[in-house]
Amino acid sequence: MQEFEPKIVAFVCNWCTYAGADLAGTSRIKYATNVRIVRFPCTGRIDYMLILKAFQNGADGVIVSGCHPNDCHYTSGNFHARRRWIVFNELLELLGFDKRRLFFSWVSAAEGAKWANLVNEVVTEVRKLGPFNEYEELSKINVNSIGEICNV
Amino acid sequence: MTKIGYFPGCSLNGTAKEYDLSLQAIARFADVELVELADWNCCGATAAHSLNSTLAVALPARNLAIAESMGFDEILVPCAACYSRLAQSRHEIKSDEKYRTKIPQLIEMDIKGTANPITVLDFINKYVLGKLKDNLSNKLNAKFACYYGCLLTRPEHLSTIERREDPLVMEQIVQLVGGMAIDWAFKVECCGAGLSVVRTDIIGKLCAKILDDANSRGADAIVVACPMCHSNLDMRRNEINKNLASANTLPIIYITQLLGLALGIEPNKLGFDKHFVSTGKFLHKLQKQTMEV
Amino acid sequence: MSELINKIRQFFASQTIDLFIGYKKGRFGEGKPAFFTKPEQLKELVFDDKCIVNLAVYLRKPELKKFSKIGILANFGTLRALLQLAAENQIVDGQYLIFTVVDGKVLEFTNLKAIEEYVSKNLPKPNPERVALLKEIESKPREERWDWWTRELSSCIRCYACRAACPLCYCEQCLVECNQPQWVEVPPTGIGNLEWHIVRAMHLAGRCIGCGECEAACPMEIPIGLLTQKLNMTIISNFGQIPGTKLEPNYALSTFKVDDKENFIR
Amino acid sequence: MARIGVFVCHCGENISSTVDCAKVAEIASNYPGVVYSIDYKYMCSDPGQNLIKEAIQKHKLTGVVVAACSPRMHEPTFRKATAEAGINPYLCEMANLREHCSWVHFREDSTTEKAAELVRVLVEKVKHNEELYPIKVPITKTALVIGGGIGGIQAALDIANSGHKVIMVEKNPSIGGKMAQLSETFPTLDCSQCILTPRMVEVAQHPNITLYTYAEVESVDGFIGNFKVTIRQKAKSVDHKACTGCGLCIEKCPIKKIPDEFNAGLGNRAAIYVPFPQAVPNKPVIDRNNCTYFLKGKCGLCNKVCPADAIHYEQEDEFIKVDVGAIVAATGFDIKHSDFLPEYGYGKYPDVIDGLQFERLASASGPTLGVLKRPSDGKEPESVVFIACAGSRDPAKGIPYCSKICCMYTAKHAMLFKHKNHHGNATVFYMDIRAGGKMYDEFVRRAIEEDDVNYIRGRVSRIYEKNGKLIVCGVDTLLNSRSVEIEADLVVLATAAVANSDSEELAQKLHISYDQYHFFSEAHPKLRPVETNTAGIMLAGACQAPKDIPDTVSQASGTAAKVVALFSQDELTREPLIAYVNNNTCVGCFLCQSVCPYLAIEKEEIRRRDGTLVKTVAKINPGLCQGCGTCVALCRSKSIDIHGYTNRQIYAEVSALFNRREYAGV
Amino acid sequence: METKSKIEPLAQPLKEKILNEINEQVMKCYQCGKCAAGCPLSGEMDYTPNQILRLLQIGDTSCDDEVLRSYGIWLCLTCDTCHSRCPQEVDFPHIMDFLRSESIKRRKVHPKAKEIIAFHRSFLECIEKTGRLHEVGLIASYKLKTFNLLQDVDLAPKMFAKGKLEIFPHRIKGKEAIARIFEKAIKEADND
Repeated sequence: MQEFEPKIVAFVCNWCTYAGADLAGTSRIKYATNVRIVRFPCTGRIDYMLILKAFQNGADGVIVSGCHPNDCHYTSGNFHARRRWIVFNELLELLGFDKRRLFFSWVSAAEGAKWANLVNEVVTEVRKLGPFNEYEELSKINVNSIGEICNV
Repeated sequence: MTKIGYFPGCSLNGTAKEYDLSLQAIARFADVELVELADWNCCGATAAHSLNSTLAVALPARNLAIAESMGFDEILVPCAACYSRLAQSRHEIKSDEKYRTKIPQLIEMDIKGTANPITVLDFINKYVLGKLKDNLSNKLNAKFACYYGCLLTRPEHLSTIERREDPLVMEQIVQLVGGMAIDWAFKVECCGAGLSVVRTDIIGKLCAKILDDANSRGADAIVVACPMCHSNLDMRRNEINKNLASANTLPIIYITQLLGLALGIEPNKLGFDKHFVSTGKFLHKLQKQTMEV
Repeated sequence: MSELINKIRQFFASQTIDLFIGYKKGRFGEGKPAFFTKPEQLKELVFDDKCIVNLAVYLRKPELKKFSKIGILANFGTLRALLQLAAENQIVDGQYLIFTVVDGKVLEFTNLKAIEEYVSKNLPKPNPERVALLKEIESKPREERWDWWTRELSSCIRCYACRAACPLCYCEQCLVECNQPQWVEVPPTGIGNLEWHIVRAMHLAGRCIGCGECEAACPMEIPIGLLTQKLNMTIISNFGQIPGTKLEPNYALSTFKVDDKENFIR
Repeated sequence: MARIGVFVCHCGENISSTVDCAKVAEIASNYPGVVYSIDYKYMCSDPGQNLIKEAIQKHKLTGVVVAACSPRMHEPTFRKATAEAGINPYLCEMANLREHCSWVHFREDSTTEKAAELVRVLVEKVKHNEELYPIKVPITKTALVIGGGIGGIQAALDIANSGHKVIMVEKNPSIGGKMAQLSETFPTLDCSQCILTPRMVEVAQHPNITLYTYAEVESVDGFIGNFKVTIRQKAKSVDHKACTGCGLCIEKCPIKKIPDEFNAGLGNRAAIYVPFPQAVPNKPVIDRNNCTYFLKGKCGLCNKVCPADAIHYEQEDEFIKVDVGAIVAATGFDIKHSDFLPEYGYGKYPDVIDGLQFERLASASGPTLGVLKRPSDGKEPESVVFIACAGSRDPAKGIPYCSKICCMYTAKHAMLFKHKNHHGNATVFYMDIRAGGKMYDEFVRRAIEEDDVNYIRGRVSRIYEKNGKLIVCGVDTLLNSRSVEIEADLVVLATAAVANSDSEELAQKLHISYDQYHFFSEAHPKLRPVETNTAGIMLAGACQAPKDIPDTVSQASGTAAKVVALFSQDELTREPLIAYVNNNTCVGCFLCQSVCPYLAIEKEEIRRRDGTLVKTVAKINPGLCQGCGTCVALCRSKSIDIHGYTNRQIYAEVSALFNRREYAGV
Repeated sequence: METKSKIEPLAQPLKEKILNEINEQVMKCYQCGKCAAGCPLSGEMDYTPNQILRLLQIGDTSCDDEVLRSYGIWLCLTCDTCHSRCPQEVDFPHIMDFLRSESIKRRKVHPKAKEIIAFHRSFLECIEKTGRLHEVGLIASYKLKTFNLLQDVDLAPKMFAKGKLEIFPHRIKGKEAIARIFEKAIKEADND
């Protein structure tokens, strides 16, 4: 049987992590092909709904990455993002969402190697977890089940 | 009455009996019961950590475990050297996974690290000073050189003392009892500690510098809070004087003895007769000045 | 009660207010929101611990625009909602005359500043039963939590009663009504329901005043209040901000500290 | 209907060696909406660009996806080509097949698959791209220089001499900075004040320079070319227009024992004072924290004696609003003080002093008129110990960096001492001698060889006082770490150079970044060393990192050149990738306001034709918005969106990520 | 008793062992000498603390050998002055403890240090037997080990007179437990 190849989405900011991924390229550091980068101006722009949408669209893992604290091109977008993530994380935790599939990271424009390592780590970890069936099954729960529950 | 754990350590049973006597007297005054840890053992001292790192953690750990089993979250460890070993052991167990699993097997007891060793200075600050002001019966009108040595101020992660190059905790106590604390240069220098027996010559040299500086700045006595410092400075005077132009007669007294005097406890109940270097002249001077007041 | 009614009568008489929002006895003995425009209606006015509906929810209704000054009989949740609404620029100070009754004594607030002082002094402790319930849920293994919540949420029929009952869900176009793009699936599917309740909780994080109206309004009895409660606890413990206690905006998610925790970030 | 063209670049072999470009082009041709798809060897070459232009015209394309290198590399190139073909340049997007794909993966099927998916994502995005037009903003050709030390002075003069207006703000009562405090300067030993004071006067008299001393920057809004700065003019309590600078008030002031900042605490000054004789402006201010009139409400002696009636106790802090196009931060540095080195008794023993105090002792205008006298008893020292790296290169004390200037000034100090006392003993404890610079190493050698300064390699462990001498305990690591104890009369510590205590606050006002030591960060350590990451704000001198005078002056001139280059244009063109508000759905909660780092979110009142207020909504100031999009993600009702990264664009991208669902339907 | 010294190949430089086993970075030392300047005993040492660190930094067999055979490592009082003032935060006393046990393990103890070890051993033996330190027993055992029979004879009578010496040791109840701690700890050290 073929090994499971996880689908990974990376939401990155233009100034640090996108540039860091560019640097990994110019340095010819090899990493897994599983990742698809979506470019944002800043981590502050990254809406948590988009993370959910990525999972809904079949992502097995999502990376969210931007500038290190104090490095933000817009001075504070990453700080605001970090707060949002803290809250979002707690909500996912309570819901029992499989947070092992959601990765937050700071990767600077100088950290090409860190980016490559991050992708490889994420791919390895998510590969171990297998496909995100839990979330897929969610779309199968529909109105019909309401009836059952109401009858109980 | 508050009860706290008490780890006297080997010295307070032997060479530092006056420390034990005066400490117990102070504790009685402060209405704190010092409950000796049941069947405690030696902390291993320099010997253990010089030769075997596991032993150096395990021996103190047994005492910590005993304190825990007796339900204490505080252990008074009057000897600065023992304190250092107990606190280090607790630190290792709390921070190092390796020891966390290994030590309980070695000592055949559970240990969580909930019992916190405290020094005699912590003890005085927490339990004694608050009650002191209204009960002072003597004003100790003399000059004191407060000597901390090494292990009360170092290493940083075990010490509760601020300003470790120029601590003032003991000075503040001295001032509270009416004494004058001199500013001097050797308060945190080492007395030679563990080399007491093997290289008495080194003790002589190091202690000579300490005594000389205190003497030349006009101290009437040196105040200590560690039996190791005390025994080196007090008992090794012959060896020390070999390094000095003239024999030094400064008495070395424990901070607890000092507090005892201030509270009006009789000197021989505080073990002043047990000193090698005579304390007579010093006590006499104090008495005279107290009477004059 | 008569003291209060007399007072309000006087305010009507002096034309200080032209609308009074309070409660009257409902069919099941519950406090039912009531709108009084004439002093003689006031005999129906009640206020007891069954008056739990958060009346602040009406303040942004267009129907209220024609009234110049409004009196409100507020329970504690309503007081906090008023503060939060003011902090969010939704109500104007001075337009309301607010009353509450504590231990039979009528308290009157002529401005919101007075409410701010009162609320900050009388903040209740979180309901221990709810906290314990949260703890219990949190202590379950992740998979169990996931199953439990997906089962609970699958009964959601997306009636949006939770939204209607919430004094702070006042957007003119809710996110669920956005279809360019369609952020939340409209039919009550598993994913759509999860998304809706995540959106609701996130939108109220740092704003929810904890009145519990959302959960009380839910016809399917889904414990959705737990979600907002959890996020509020997170915000209080991490950022020290308590919604509905300050007149000035102090929204935890639009400020930051350089040393906010980041142990989850690689 | 969307008509998208896809252009897959081989980048020579950079992409095609691991990605099957022809296959990517072929797959892309089947994506919905794609009407043209082709691969080519070098898309950025002239023929490549022509290929795109022709296709745009021939196929009436409504969107272009160039699958090539990183958009950070060639996005401007392809957008320009798109514009030249007659459609809006913002209808062109790039898929990053090189940096994010071909260079980081091996040649295998998954690499080509990924490339095709990256193209698909951008095709979906570009369907939602809108026509955008660059924003043009005018430039106010006035520069604000913060700090009146040698860095600020040099920058201000260079800019002013190029014909532009300069506003200089200095927080002290006089300009001159640290350099004015120095006695002599290395490596030439020329008198610091002799070379500095003419420059100070030039600043004061320059027609293009407006000088605010005893003033601070209160707030900064706006953006490059259009900053709005509020300056707090602290109350001087003296009307400088009326004051003649006669000095009578200073003479009569009864409060004379205030430690003198200019003399590093070694002298005293009055409560009304001019910091030093050559101060610019040479007129006094009242130090309200120490003035009896302000503390107790009586005295008023200065007022009584002033012949010009210039004392104005009732003066209040004034706020001056200025518009500037560029800002130069030249706020300098400070040195670590007092309890920082307890083992050296710094802050405890009066004869353990820092380098700046030594400068004042050695200065002819200093408190001892240039005679080296030690602070404790005024004795002239016979033996002086200088300790380099006192706090620098000391991670344990939180300062791991080298303070850069100490090696040189320590050598200078030792020399100055030896010149004043030929028979005295000068000892320098050092770790390394860092004397890179023109004539620098020669200078240190001269101290050692000609002036017989005893350099000992080793760090001092402690210093204590005994019988009026300072006992310095060190070792000579070049002599088997033999211990060295020196009895000194005076010890001079080359304490660490650190950022000003208020530098963090200023950086936050300026919205510029700073490092962990609170020095301001340059935009690029090598290629943009004088600019900050915030456009229009530049740096000069030691506010960026410890620097000596030549380095500071060079950087200041560099910064001035940057400012002048900016002012050579009349307007700036900015990318239109900024946020905007949907008035229909915005409920005006304004929770977004504080999230904006640029304060670009304003309030807008929506009124009916009859003037009645419908509602107040958020409005983005297009001049201020820099396009981070943090407000977009915060807005609950999705009433804010951002050009270039709109909700629809990104949603489309996310939906198109994997070939699993119907991605076209947004 | 001790057998002839084993010739053991030093597969791993000491500095790596120090890093792996006690997590101290020898390479942090930049040779400023502040430790030696503050050390109360650096005058007595053959190698001062910074010199020992330098030898360790070089990391070849002969330098490591010099360190383990040095007298300096046995003089260290663990007073922590060096560590508390070290700008690079090298915990030298911690390294010293490691070097001492390594020196014994590899049988490279400096001849002059044998007395110090004898004292430590006597001390530990005393604890092993009784659980606590017994000064008379300690001194007697130490004298037997070193033949320094006259050491401190002047102090003893005075100490008796002051009631500071007990002739008979106090044996704690848990002395078997103590003995087992010793047994296990020593066994573990031998296995390293």
